[in-house]
Amino acid sequence: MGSFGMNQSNGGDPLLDVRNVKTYFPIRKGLLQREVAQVHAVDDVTLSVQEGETLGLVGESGCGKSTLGRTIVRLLEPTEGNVIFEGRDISKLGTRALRPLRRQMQMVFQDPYASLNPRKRVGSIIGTPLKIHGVDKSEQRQRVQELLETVGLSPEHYNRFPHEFSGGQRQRIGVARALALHPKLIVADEPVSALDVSIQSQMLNLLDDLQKELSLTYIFIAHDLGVVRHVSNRIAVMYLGKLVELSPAEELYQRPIMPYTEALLSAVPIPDPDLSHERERIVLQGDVPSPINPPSGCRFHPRCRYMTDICREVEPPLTSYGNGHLAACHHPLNVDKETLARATVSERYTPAEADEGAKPKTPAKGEAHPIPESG
Amino acid sequence: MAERLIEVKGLKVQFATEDGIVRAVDGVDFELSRGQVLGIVGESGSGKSVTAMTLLGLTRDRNTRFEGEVLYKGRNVLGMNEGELQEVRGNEMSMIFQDPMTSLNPVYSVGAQICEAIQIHERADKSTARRRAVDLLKQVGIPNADSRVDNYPHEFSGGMRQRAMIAMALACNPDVLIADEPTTALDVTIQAQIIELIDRLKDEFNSAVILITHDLGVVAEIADEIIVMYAGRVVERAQTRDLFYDPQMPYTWGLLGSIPRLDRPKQERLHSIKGTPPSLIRSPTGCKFRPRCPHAFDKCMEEPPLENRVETPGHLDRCWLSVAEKRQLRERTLSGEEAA
Amino acid sequence: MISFVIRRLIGALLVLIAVSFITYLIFVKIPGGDPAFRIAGRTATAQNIEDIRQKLKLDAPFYEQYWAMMKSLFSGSLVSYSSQLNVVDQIKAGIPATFSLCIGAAIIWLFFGILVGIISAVTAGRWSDRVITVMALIGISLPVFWLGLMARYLFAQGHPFAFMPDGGYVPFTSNPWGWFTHLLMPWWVLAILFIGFYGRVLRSNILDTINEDYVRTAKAKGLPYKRVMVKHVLRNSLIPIVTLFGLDFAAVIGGSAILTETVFDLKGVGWYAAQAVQDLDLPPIMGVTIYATFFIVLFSVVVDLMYAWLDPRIRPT
Amino acid sequence: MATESTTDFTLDTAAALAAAEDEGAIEGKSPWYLAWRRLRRNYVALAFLFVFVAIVVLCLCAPLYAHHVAHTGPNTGHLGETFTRDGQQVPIVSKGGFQNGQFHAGGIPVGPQLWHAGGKYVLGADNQGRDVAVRLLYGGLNSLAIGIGSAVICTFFAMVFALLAGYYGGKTDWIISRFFDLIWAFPVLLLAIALGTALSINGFHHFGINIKSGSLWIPTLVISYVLIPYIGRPLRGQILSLREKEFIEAANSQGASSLRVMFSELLPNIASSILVFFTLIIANNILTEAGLSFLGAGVQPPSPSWGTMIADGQDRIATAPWLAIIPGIMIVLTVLSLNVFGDGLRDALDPRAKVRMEH
Amino acid sequence: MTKRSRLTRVVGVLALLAALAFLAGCGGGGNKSSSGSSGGSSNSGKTYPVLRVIWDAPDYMDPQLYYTVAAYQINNYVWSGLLGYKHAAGPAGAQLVPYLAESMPKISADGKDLKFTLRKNLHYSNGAAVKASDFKYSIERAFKMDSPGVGFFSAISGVSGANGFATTKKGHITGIITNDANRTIELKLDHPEGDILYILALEFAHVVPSGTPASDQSTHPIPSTGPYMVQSYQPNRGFTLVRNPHYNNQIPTEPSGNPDKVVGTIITDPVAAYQRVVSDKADYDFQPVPNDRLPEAQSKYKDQLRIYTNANTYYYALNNAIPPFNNINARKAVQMAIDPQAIISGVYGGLGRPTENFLPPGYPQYKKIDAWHFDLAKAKQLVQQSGTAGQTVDVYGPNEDPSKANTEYLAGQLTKIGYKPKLHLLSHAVYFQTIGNQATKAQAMFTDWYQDYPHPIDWFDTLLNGNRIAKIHNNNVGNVNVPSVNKEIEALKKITTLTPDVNNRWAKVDSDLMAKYATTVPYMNRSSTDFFGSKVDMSCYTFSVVLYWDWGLSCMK
Repeated sequence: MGSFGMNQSNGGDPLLDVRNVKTYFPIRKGLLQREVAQVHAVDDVTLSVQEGETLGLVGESGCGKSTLGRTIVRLLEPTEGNVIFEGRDISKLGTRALRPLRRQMQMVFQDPYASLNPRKRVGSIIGTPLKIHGVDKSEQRQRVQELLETVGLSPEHYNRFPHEFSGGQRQRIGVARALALHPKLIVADEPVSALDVSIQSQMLNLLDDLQKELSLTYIFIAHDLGVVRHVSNRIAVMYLGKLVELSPAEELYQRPIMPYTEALLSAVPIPDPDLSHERERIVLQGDVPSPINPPSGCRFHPRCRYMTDICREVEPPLTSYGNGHLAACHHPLNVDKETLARATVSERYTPAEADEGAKPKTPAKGEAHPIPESG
Repeated sequence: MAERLIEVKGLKVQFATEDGIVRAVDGVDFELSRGQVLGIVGESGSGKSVTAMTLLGLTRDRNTRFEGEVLYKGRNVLGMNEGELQEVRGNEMSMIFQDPMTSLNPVYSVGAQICEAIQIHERADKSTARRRAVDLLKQVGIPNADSRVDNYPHEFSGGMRQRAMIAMALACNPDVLIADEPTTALDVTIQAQIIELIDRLKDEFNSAVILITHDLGVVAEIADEIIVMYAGRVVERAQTRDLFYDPQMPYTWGLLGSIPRLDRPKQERLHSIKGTPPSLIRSPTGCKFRPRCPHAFDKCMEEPPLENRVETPGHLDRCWLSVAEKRQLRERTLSGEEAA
Repeated sequence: MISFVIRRLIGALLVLIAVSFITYLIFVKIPGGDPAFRIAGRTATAQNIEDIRQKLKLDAPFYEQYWAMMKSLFSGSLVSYSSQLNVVDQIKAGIPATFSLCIGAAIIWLFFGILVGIISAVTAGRWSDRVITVMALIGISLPVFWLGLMARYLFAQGHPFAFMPDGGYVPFTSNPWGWFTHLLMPWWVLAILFIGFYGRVLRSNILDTINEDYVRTAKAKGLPYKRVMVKHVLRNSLIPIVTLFGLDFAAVIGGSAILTETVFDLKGVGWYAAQAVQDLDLPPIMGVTIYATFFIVLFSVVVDLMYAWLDPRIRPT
Repeated sequence: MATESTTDFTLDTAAALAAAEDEGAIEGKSPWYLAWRRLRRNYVALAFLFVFVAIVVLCLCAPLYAHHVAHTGPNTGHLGETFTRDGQQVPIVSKGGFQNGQFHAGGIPVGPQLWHAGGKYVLGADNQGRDVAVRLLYGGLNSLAIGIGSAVICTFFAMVFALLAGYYGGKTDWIISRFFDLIWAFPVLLLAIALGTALSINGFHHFGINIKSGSLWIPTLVISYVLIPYIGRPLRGQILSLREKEFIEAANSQGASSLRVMFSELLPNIASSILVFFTLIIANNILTEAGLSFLGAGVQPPSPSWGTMIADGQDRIATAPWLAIIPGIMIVLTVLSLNVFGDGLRDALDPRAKVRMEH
Repeated sequence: MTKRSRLTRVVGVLALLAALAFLAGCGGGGNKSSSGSSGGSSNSGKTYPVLRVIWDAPDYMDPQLYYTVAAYQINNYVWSGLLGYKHAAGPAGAQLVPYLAESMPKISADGKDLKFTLRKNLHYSNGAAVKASDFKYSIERAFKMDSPGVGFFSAISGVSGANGFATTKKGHITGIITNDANRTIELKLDHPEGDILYILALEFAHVVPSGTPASDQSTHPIPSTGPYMVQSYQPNRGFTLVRNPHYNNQIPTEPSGNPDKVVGTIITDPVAAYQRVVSDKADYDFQPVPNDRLPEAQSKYKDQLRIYTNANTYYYALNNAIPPFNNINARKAVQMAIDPQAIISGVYGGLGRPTENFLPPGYPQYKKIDAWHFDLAKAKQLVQQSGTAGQTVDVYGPNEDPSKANTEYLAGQLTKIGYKPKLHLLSHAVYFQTIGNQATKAQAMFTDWYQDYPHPIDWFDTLLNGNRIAKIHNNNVGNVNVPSVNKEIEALKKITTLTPDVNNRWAKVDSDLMAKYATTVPYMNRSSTDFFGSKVDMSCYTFSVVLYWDWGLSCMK
């Protein structure tokens, strides 16, 4: 997939531009259903996705990655901020206005069981988007059968029901449905995490092939960094609704800057007993705090092993360390003094209130290599 | 040699269902000794969970048939009556399950559910049991265990619930801890915590562990021995290092090859096992893996026995390919070069 | 918790107002004749009727009439159109019979319903389960008034098998044994439907719960079968039964026992309601409706609280 | 009734089956087909379905029976008349009164004649000399018409309300839920009786709807109205949980309109529940109708219904017990057959579903 | 289900024959108070501790309000008026005797002034003395309470008219002058009224203490003057009467009663009521024995069963004003389509006597009519002749048995002769006001009449006089309007002396309306039952035309 790697710098208008998006869910209580609090599911995230690239979105459950995905395809309306797709702000469009755009963006869901209507035949499930968007009836069947073949199923399966398929096959049906209208962008929300490893790889290969054949753009949401790395050109790490690191894929694995990323990487199991024994595991303590009442300052500070006072008080801005690598941390890892000096607070990716003064000053001691290299 | 705790001999478990007889476990043998960690690996439907539950007699049902023996310290679990089984369960062998949310009773506090086992098995009084429950929660790393002991499961996060499950399983110092996909429903970060916890507690409690998973990566670090199951059968069995560094069964290669490796440069393509697991009602003839195996040949129409075919003793597999052929073929699979 | 209760009570009050208003509209909009004529009798003079009309404000706009009626109802001075008996007093007079009937029946149906449910769930698939299932289904298929008639006919009315007293209510205070014997048939007649229904609901709840993961956990802990069944399976299976019971009990207290009371000539609130409806006598209908709604609403609050108490997951904060 | 499947381990039976299926099979087995396959094996449920169908067919034959066998109408009284049995004239209702100053009790109708009277009074006569068998069949027609009619209306509205409430949520849901609450808070039977009685006087003539008093529409509508929340609530609950399913999100993300989501995605998923509810609510409605008619708030005389027949018969239970017993047995049989079949249907449609009418 | 057994609306049930005696004797005088007859006051040795009766629900237990038999029959031993009826079996029981009054009143020659004197030492059951002014208070109270009985008092001076007490309810009725010291009561009438003494015997004129609230006191028993007092009353459930401790035989003309206590249980379900008595849980069943149990009662408990027929007529009213029954042939057809014997047997279990007269038998004006014979074929033919065949007929009736079945019978017969009846069955609570409203346009309906007072006027003028047709509250529900007969009724109304000639003229009115013009279809005088427990000594059974079963005279074996 490397051949498709898009360099951040070579610009051009991005396919998708997410600007300072916040998606909050109100918590209502009482007889009058007053809003008493908000879940800060996505809290001021800025991203862009170039055509043809795959952006990986990782983080623990509850970090807002799925919400961001749903906000991007406008299953949710952002509370604030803009989602710009092909230069058009779609963040406030109504159902009707969105309909034509739906052809361009599709979603693949996590649960292969819940994402297919159990009462409909496969043909009808995949054919529905065609029907909605007025594709001729005679064409529909043919197109559905093509799609079935595309995702590695037999066209003969046209009249079967979802319950007659295994998990992996169902996920293929989900992909076929997403592809029905030749979308440009596919948001895949944990498409493989409910599958066995052996089936996971089938799916990953399939998605890979499809990208090549159909020049698709993916936003790939997952909690497994191994999987993300395999498919992504760039990776965004989220924590408690915030974007904390954004980096070209390989760079992230070799040189994580944010301690959270480091911890995530070190948690990925390695199917190699010797290496597993050798490597240093950073086991994060505790769980992700509540997004209703996120911690002050750096949201990761209560679990961070490099935490100092400033982390508790000041929210670190996303800082660009060059080469398209951004991170929000007061104590960046794997960064030497010079890089640090050159680093700039990224204007585009940073909340308005942050300025150059909030730029990190002290690198964390020691170099982290969460991933040992085997031969 | 450490004390032999469990010995499974020719275990078969069959369920009668509306659609026919499901041969969920179809001939499984293994042994487990004190201090040992045994990994059982396989896809869904490979019979690994059924095997584990059968060890505790949890699959007993009117529609279930058993063959073979499950010996716990020489006593056949399959032949025990309910009372004897209850003595073994929780007390000598205990189990943690995949989904900690549904595996804890929502209407009792976590503490009460831990105390329950203690009170039953150790005839401890309420306050003793409670004190022990708090200790256990501390041991599994639950902060403020004194107060959290009275919380209900829904007030715990997923990781904490699984810790509570572990505390409950360890409440009576069991000899054997069976963990059935304990991390599948959890985030990777939490998964790491839990695996580490099991590894640590195994030593503290001087237990043996059976760890069931579909992800070989999970067991690589802590297992001593690994059993790979496919369609109800053991297809490969070896010491952990042997299995990882000298896997004999094409299915095992498939499993290993399908994991995206962070420790290696990014592969162009992942290996994957084509097709889907076979029906347990009408399973294929011969080698069960034959329909999905890229290396199948005529002989595979006959089922290979589970035998030691390599130099290392105790490394068993079910594949007709010669060892040399295997070693030659597998590298391509493992590196992901060979696509399905 | 307190705010939850208060909130629920305010909601209950609103429901009461709405219900009473709708009842009023039903009987004002859909005429049952001029109450003044009724009170005045067949030989009344025009003067009489005019006087009564004024007294009852029958010429006032309907909302004023409604308001007047509600005022007099809650001050306890509302009287019926057909007999001038005080509505509140009459409802109070009916309460002992209704409560005796309902509480007794509730005890029977709860006890036997749970028993039946447990037996059939534990023996699921076996002959005893089949027999119980058939019995339960027959139970829920019996029209209660017909069952009552048959019971009276067979057991009370000079028939060869007659051994029960026939109909009527004997106050507990005047004759406890008479109270008991007179209520025995009505209790069972009212309870049978519920026994069948609860038995079936509990059976399927238990069978669902048995398959829950936490029951497997309990077994894996080595708990004895009985303890697993009682503490884990039954306890969780009974939660929906509690809700069901609360609502059913309220409904029965609040007038669902009309048929049973009528068939057995038990002069309870349901009987009074039936009379009132037959006489198209608005004041008692209003009174009984509000009484019944009060219980239904009250019990739905109680059920919510019970539910919260039994199931920590939905405990309001 | 169906065998309870207690084995539910991690094995994915469906996948196992799918893999075992002949790859060439083109036509998928729909959930309806699978349900039918399960139902086919449930002989008890089928037997009771047959009973129900037989009852319906019998009742539909009422006019034929009345005309060609009994030679009388359902409301035709024969007081003071006689009929021929085995060549003898027998009074249909026994004579009573004062003769020579002596009082003689009378008014006892003839009992079931079976076939001794050539098809007349097969099940006896009532106190007005009407043929019970004829009334029973016509009464069945009325009871079934009300039961099924109100079930259709009730289920339809419950479905629409549930779909609207469940799909739109928010304010729509709030309003519909409060509407359900309100009906729920009413003492149901009392409300039904009150409405039935009040309407039976002058009928209903508001909002451009004109229903005459004595019309079968009155009990039908009253019953459907008061029972709407009983189906509406559980359906709403189901839709709320279905709405959370990803396939609904998928439909939304494809730009499906609300109507499409409601009718093409949600409805098929509650269809089996609706079907089960429908079966069970017919049973329930027949019982309710009988209760209302018994209290005089349902079917209005002289039209028979099983409930009114019992009400009429209760005064004659000592001298003519068949008057109350026979219609009662018909109700039990009909309701039981529906209940058993409904139960089987539920087991077949969704063996693990919690389709259950809140009582 | 309630069984309203006695549809009897009884406003002062006056006895037929007594009235005749009165009318014959023509006012004034009155006999000396007769010493007790059969039971009389000589009750020594026949007293017994308790009488357990099953009763129907009384409408009120307040003398100024109640007007049903259920209330009247039990309370005639509780409250008393100035005059009352002699407690005697049969027709003798219709004789008026002085109760609270010392003697029958002195009546002025013009009949407009009546003078009473109260007996000495009269006390209420609470011990208070009975004052003459209490009488005045009681009458005024009836007005203040809008009692249904106030119409009877319209002849008293100061009642009627714009400033009369009936309208203003202020001040006092000027026509009643009382003197507590002398115990005298003087009654002034605007015009002479032949039945005024009977009106004074009505419960509405019973004396209650001054100051008794002018609202229904049913549940707060008013102190009584008779031998018993109400100890407790729970509406719809029961009542208990006990002896009046201050009675001291203060009304010698009234028996002091045999039971020391009467425990009444109100059971409206006739089957349950009957069953109670059969199982000896009660001594008397007020409810009619249900048809269903009549055969059993008649055979098994023959000695405990008594059957009586009082002055009533059950008839179908046909709306003479609108088609089809403005056509005489149509009406005749109905006459012929009705088989009284069939109704009596099928609907009333035999408890009734067929009739074709409007007046009940026993009236001196009664002359048996024999004009109609049940003949369906002929009836059908008449309908064809009348040209009304196939028309719809709105048939009205009450919605409870037996009236319901009765109405269904009518509808059935109408069908048989070629009409299309549409049945409307209504709650008794609204039945009469509905059919009494011209807007209802009822065409054929069930109705009955129990005499208010024993005079043909109460029948023909009240029910069938075309001049009295009203828009609402119409008692002539059939809109019977035969001008010649109307004229005759108006003429007869003015004649106070009932000579045989006058009686014959009344009889002609009956036969004209029933036979010649076939305006109305009478078919039955209904009978009813008294049913007793096995312990009751039936030799003491006293049935009077006014009081029905005289329970005070009952005794036990």
